[in-house]
Amino acid sequence: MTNHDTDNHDHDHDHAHHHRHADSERPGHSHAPTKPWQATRAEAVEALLHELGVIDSARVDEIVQHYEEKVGPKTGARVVARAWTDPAFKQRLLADGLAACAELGIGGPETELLHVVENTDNVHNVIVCTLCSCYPWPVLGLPPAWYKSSAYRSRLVREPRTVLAEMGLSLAPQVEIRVWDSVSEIRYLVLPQRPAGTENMSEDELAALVRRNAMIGVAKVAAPEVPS
Amino acid sequence: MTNHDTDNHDHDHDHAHHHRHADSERPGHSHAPTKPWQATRAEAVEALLHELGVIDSARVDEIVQHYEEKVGPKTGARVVARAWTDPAFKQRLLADGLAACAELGIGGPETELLHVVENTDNVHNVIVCTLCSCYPWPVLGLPPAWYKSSAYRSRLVREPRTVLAEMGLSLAPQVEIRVWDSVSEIRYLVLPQRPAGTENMSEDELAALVRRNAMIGVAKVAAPEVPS
Amino acid sequence: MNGIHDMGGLHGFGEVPVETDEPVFHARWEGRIFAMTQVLDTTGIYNLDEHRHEIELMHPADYLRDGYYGRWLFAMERILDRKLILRRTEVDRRLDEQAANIPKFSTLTPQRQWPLTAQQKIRWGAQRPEEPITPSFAVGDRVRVRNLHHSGHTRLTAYVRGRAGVVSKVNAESWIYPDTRAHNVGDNPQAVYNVTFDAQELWGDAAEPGTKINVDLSEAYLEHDET
Amino acid sequence: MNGIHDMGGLHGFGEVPVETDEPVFHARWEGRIFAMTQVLDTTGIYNLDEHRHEIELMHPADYLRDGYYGRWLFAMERILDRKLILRRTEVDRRLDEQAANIPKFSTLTPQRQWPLTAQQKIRWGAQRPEEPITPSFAVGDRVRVRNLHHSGHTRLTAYVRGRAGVVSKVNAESWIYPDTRAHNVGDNPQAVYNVTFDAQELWGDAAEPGTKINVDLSEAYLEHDET
Repeated sequence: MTNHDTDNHDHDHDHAHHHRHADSERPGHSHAPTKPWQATRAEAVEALLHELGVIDSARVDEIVQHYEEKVGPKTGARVVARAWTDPAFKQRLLADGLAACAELGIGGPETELLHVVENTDNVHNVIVCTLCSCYPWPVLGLPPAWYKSSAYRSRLVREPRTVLAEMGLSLAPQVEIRVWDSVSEIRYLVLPQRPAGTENMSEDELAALVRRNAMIGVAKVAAPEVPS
Repeated sequence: MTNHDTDNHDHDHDHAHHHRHADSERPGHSHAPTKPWQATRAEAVEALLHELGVIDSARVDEIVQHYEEKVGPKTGARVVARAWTDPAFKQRLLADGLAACAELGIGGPETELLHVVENTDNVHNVIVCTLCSCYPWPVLGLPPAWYKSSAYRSRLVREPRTVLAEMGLSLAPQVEIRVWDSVSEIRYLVLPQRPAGTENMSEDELAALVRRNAMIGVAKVAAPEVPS
Repeated sequence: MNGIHDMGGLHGFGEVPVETDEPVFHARWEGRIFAMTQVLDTTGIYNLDEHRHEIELMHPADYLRDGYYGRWLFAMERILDRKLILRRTEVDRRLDEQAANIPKFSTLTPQRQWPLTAQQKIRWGAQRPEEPITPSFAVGDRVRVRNLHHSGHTRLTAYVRGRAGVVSKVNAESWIYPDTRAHNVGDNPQAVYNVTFDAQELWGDAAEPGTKINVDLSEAYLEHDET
Repeated sequence: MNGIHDMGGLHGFGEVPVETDEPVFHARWEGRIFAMTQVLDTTGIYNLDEHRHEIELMHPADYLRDGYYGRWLFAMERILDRKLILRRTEVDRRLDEQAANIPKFSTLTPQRQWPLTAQQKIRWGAQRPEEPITPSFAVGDRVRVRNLHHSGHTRLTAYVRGRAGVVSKVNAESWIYPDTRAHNVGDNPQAVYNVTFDAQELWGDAAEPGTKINVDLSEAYLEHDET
């Protein structure tokens, strides 16, 4: 049963199977590492579209680079750290997430409206998209594989407390869990709680504490380690 | 998209795929006909179970032969022809299908209770099992592949009129369709309408007219061809 | 459980694939798996609902790919392994030895749960006439299907959950409750009803006119309709 | 459509697979497909909902097997073929020629729907602020989700159909209606609401205590709750 559930990337054509063993009985079946068929077809499609002038491969390069290098959870961490340190900004952020992000020069495709949902002592928020894998790209970059997995998409809305515990976040029973299934064009960002012991940290130091999973809602922001 | 939908038998391990073409780019991938992995494993399991005394392969032979040669739609056709020609039997059949079948020496595993549902000018019945593929084995033999297909299981309860029309049975709008989803241990047999022009036929002649699909409810019994 | 096997109402599977002159089995192994399962059904190793649930526990991608008898093979191997009758490792070793053309196969180790004692044997059929029950609903009663979503085996199809229908037949026989028997936690004998649903109740505006859907449902799946 | 993509509430997929030190793309082709899709999104060839629906139209077995960017590749090829921009036969021929080490590839035939005229271009985003609408529901209204089962694209997840909740936010912006835009039969701008459901309402006894599920739903998916 292996890695079906990853359900995200680079599956072999006749990928992992509970009867995989039986392959060894199949004459003429090689296990030599080969280029995945998706790579072969993707290259052909790109070459043809470029030749036709439908796309420009240089532009494709730029976009890949943008998402690999320029945008990612660090962007969201800046937003969170600002909200922690600037109450007026936080108010604007909760009122209109996209406008507040624009103040920091943050914005881009796939996010026409951004709702920022705030964690408190009594309420924990967590984001999912059961239908595809909608995610606030301009703020968090592209989603991790687990966010796109069938397991996360199917389970979070039915048993969020169990899923969060499995992922390492055990919440007290009195904490209400609010799951946001972002199936329309509204995107969500969780504003995590600022951990204790960070009173004297700068905005940049705070931003360095904020990880992707806390902004999706499957983790808390860990308190900084106390130097011993 | 080829033959996914058959969803029933003898699938190749990395079976038909919309990107099948890309296989030709895979070095070392042979298309020589090979024994399916299921056959290899099934043989090993049988051999081991026989060695352990859990099963007796001779008994397995007998059961295969029974379902290949002894039981099938002809059994159900006898029941239908008897009901058409013997009103008292028909009454008993509709009241208690299993007891009436037992009168004809018909019975066996996987059918603990049999409801016979009668087609009329105004009502057409059709059988499905959306959860697995329950079917009255002792009366009709083993189900055809299409009965076990994902397409039939998923669609019949939602759009029976469309499915029946696709399968060649267009029903007038005023005919009520009753779908029986046999998800419990009760099995169903459709008693089709006796076709016109069969008034002088014997029970055996009538039985020869009755085909499996009419007893599932995806066809009517065709009137005998008039000799020209 | 909510699984891919619960297909009623799904789109996306295309036309019903009808084959002409279809054989009973499409390959020898299909007949062997079918018949072996029939024999195993009589041994007391497992019950019908356990077998069905084992199939449901397949990964959805495997379920859709392996075909009808491929699923039976999967369930057979898993049950025999789990019940310590024939271990998966033993099957794998045999296949390895065959592939290597070993002249004599390894001896099977003697420790296994076989043969079963009379006490260990699990009863098969679903009717329990020796435990008479009184049904709570009568023909004509309007019932609503409970919105059950437990993770175990069930015969409560998703497409009728929460929906209202009318009891059209009371099978007053005492039937086992699949949701518990599949996990060997009790037969819980109870009535099974046939409930008739208007297509409109199930499918809304997408319903075909003049169609009714009849589903056999255990008493525990139903409640009196209060609306 | 009722499809495997509509996964909310399904069992059977196991634990959430968490990877450490995960790259943005796991293979070069994933990045190319992602970025090519971003470019194509701006060409006016198709809209967002068409793209999503094309993925939903994959056979469920392929959907589960091909992975996230494999689905995007599938959708890209199908849309380009259907819209006469790049035919599947052209891609196949190129692959054949590559496999055969042909020194010079065949010339692409000139007949195709490219470039698009301004009139042919399809608009992308979902907000239509220039078409102001008045929402029918207000915060606090109790609404019931309609039991819709049409065969086309929808963002109405199956697990909330027929269920009652409370409007927690009114996104009074004028948003396109995905169910019609996906088929290019109209934007039908309307309000989108965030509706809060008690877990118990969705999952019955299987619900986890103290959990609420919030779902964004178009006005056409909702009606006033009459119970």
